[in-house]
Amino acid sequence: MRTKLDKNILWHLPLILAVFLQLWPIIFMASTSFKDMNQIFTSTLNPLPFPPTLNNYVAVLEDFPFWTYVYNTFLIATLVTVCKIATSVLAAFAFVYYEFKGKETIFNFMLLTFFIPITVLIMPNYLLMSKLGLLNTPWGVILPQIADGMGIFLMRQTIRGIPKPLLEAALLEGAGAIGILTKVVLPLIKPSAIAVTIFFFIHSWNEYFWPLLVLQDKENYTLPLALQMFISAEGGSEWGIAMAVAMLTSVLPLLLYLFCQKYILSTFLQSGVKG
Amino acid sequence: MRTKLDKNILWHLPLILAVFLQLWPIIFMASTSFKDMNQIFTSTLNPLPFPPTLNNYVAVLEDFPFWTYVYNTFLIATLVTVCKIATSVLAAFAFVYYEFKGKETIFNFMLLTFFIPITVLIMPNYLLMSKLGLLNTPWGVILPQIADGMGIFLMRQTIRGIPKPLLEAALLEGAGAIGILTKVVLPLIKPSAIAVTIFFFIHSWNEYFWPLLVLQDKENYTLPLALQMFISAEGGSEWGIAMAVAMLTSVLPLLLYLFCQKYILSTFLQSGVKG
Amino acid sequence: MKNIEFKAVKKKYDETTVIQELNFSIKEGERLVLLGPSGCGKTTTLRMIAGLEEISEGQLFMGGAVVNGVAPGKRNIAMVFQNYALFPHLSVWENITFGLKIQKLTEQEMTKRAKEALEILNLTGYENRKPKELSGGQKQRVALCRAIVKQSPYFLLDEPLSNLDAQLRQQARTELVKLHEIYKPTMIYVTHDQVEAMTIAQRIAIMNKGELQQIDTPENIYHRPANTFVASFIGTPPMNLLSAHVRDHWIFIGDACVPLDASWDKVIAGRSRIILGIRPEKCLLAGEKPMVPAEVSYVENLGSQRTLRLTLKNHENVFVSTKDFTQTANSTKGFSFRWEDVSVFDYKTGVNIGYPIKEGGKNE
Amino acid sequence: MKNIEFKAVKKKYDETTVIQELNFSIKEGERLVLLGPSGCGKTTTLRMIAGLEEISEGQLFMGGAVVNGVAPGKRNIAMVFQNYALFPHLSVWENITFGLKIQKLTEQEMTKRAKEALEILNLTGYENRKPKELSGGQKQRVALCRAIVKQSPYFLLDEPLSNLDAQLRQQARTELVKLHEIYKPTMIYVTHDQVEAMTIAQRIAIMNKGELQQIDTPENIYHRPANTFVASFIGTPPMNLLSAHVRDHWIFIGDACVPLDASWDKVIAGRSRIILGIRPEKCLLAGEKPMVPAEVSYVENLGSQRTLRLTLKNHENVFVSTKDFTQTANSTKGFSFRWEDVSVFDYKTGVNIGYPIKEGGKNE
Repeated sequence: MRTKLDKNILWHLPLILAVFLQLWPIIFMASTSFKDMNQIFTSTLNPLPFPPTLNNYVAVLEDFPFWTYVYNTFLIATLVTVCKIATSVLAAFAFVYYEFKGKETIFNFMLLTFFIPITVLIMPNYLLMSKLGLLNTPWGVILPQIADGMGIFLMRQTIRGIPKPLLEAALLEGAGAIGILTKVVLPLIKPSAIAVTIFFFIHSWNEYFWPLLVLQDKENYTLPLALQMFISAEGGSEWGIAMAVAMLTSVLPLLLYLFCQKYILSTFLQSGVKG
Repeated sequence: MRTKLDKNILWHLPLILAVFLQLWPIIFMASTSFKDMNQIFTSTLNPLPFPPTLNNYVAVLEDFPFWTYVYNTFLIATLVTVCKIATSVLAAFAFVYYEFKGKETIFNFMLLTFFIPITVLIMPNYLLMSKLGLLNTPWGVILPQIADGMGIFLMRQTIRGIPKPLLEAALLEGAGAIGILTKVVLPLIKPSAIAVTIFFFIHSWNEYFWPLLVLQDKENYTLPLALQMFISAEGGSEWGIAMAVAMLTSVLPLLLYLFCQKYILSTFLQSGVKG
Repeated sequence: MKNIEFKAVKKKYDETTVIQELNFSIKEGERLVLLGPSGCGKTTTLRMIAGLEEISEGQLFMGGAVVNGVAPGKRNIAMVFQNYALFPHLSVWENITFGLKIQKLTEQEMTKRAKEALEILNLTGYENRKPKELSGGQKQRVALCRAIVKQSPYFLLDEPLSNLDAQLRQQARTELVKLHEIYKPTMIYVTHDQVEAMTIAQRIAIMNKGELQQIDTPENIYHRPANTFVASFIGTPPMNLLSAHVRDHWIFIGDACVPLDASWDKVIAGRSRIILGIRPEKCLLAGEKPMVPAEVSYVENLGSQRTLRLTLKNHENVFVSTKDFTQTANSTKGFSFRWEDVSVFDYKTGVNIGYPIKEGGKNE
Repeated sequence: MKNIEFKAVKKKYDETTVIQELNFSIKEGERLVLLGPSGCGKTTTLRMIAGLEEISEGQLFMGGAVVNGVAPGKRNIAMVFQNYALFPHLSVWENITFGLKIQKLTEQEMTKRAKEALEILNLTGYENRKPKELSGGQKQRVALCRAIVKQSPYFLLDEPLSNLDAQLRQQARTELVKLHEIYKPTMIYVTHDQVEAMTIAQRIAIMNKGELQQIDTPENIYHRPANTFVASFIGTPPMNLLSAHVRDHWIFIGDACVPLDASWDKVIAGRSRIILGIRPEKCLLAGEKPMVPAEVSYVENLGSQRTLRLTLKNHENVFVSTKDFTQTANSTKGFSFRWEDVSVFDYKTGVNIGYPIKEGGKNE
């Protein structure tokens, strides 16, 4: 609507409220991480650090096995992401390209899992990993995550967005299923596949609950678990350091998001491929 | 592709794997909840209970303040849902209908929060609730959740999906912003709004982490917290009962999903409104 | 006076100017068609009248008053959109009375107007249907209906027939004209279809690249195009445009040398090169002694008529439409024309240089 | 023999039959146009030939062999899709050679064919462009190019011109025919546009509601329609269809009584009611003593011609196209026709009952 806009402030209230509630934790985190102990105690809700200090970051990098956690997190996130994107694309292509009985039913049933509490889902997987002897190893974290319903769903949507005549043209030119997948489908869904890959990576990087159950030894911890150690030791004197860890934990996801914003947004927008 | 399908089984492998991994926890949960103690110990991975027993359900409903937890969960989920959908629709409409400086920037910035670990976001909110004296009350759970970035995002997408000529026609007929919102936009986005409402409700119903931090007394617990008590008391003898609680916890979200599948899917598919 | 006047109106998006500088007026109660290829600015012009696009520069007058800042809802305009823009959640009746309710008309007046409009458009009995239960033609009529119940003095239509199939379109054209005759609003109709423009308009405004090319009656637009753009935009096939040299009282087309008609002497005087425009149906196939010799290079049979492509010696093509099927392609040696059927354009600018003052026999 | 033959071919989706029962054949090297309104099954028919739709019943022969179960890639078919279906991530060159690479042609042969095709279609120099950098007309030519490099004996086109504007479409029609003349493949062309059909086809197959209505030359389709559907689908305005009573040697139209031409006696014999079909351009306006008196109720001016709507006493309408602008609407008292310009249809079934055996003067 490129039309006149009443300057009615009432309309902006929910907007401002929503934006504030979304942004407040980030601002708080960033500012606290640059505050020293005194500032935190004297003015907890004051958003600005005077003067800003890097002490918290120095403490984190010196007194804390930060890079071990980064390595653990990165290993798990990378492997999970590679597996998930591969299975998502292949399964999605099979869902779109082949006709088989009960296709829609299987697909819809698969979406069920989005709506079940994570706490419910975790128990059976925990049991399975325990039987397989994978508790307290990165593999125990990775194995139940090599396929992802949301990923299949998003990739199926994207593949369905490819105009059918493109696939039919390839078919008429004599291409088989593998040819169509590699020469037509993959190049066309690349932006969305990249977006979903990033999404998977960030999600896995940030994951807290499942690694917490599987990983018991501190040296195997991922960053979100390590971060939680500070919160549990709810002492106040650790707040600044905790927020510095939080900042460092968030840096990679945020950078990935900022650089790949375009891909991510357009995937969510289902803009798909235009012939 | 309504065309020939090679019956190449290779293509179905990722599909079958993905479906199995998605469905296995649900099947396990359902079957374990109908097993008695002996069965659980003798054949942990055996999917079928012989004979099925309702003992676990009876135990849950008799020895356990199940309805208290249902009430707590329902209260929180309902209030959170109502607030979230109201702010989402209003903010989304403002985002679409009004032109103002930095609109896109604010919007994109808001999406940032999807990509930050929940553990990071929770600390500042915890602090705020503690200052406001709302710890250990349902209000402490509800207050930070009255606006939702994802909800604003989804509603904005839906509202943008309304063909512009419809809004322009209403404008030419002399309708103002409120008229357009109530007479044109709301009726048209109803299916999506219902879907997002259900989504919010299920999400809040299933939420574990934030309520865990805020609610300390057991009588204030929500269902996922109550469920967790069984898992922590990892004794084996409680597995059947835990799964019965899990089943009961999942019943409402699953029913809601099944009944409103059409709305939910079409919202995710961004099918939107067609003129 | 419900007229509309553009005074030096411009429209810019950021740096791009999409409407150069419009100066023209639309008379009260007339049917004006804005015609042009896609991207020519015709829809933008219409939307500026409706208030859906802001005017970057200049002034727009409606009924004598400047309306640049007036909100769309305050301009008292009825508009029919290309895709009809019916509210899908409302019934036909609710769609039609949507604006009347906002205007707070009495229930009685509302019912009276709606019933009348439904009857005129043959929609009685469809009041409770939802738009999706209607055919394309019915949707289009409901959109018209919603526009006429408002009884606005201004009636804007944006390609209202483009989603109908050929048969329905023909019928809808007639209905539209009839409808206008009943209420006599000031009607502005946007289309890219020249047949629609020719048959509906009292005057046609032809636009190209954001500029007005000609505004005149369909008759004059067709027979006396203001420039070569108009000449080649109107007509299927369009007007033949032949480059010609002039020397004394002779003009040279291809390798032919044709005596210049005396009536044209004064008009062409002083020019050595001109562009000669002749409509395909005004070219006469000649078996013997054609004014311009040419070879038939292609024949299209359209059933009711044939289009022959003749190629001159200098490789220029001339299209000739003929209903006369007896003259076979083989016996055609070229074509002739009558001087009263010709338009002449400036060689460089393509602007029409005018016609002999004494009406030389132009049909009607 | 690269011909195509439909033997009792049906197409069903679940319970709905969309193609009733097709029986016809397409000759090697001919240009056949499948014409019909939207939803008539013409595209489904084309897609069955391509193998993109399965055949529910019956047999499809291509080059003498049944191809019902043959995969699309094995049928040796080239196809141009409505939206061109160019691969957006590939350059023009890669698009064109896509199929040749799969066929494992030598690099040399591939380059030779691609260059030749690019040259024919005036695309040399565009090899490295991506589809989105091309105009609509260029995209369409690339799609044609991709089809012809395959040098397939079967060439299928699904409304290939529908996304072009009017001017380009006319030009593309001519190019398409020229292209066919070079390679002479068996060409099946689907369109809903009768002008395209008339100008491109050697034979037209008209379909309606999943059934073949007529398959014949454009000439015969236009002048000798097989039934009233064909008569009213072809022509703008379509053929006038007048219900008439027959008694002895007289026929009654409206309140007029016209002597039946002797040549028609045998054909019409034994019928008391018929439908008389006359093309609008074959109706002659009459000022005095018309064969059928009627009043002018509407005039459309199309520039090159006028369409008059005459209303008979019994409220039937007759459309008359005329180039003659001297006869004014006021002086028109009705119309006349020549018996050799008439088609006659059965009153109930609408089927053409035939023509007098002695060719009575039908043009060509």
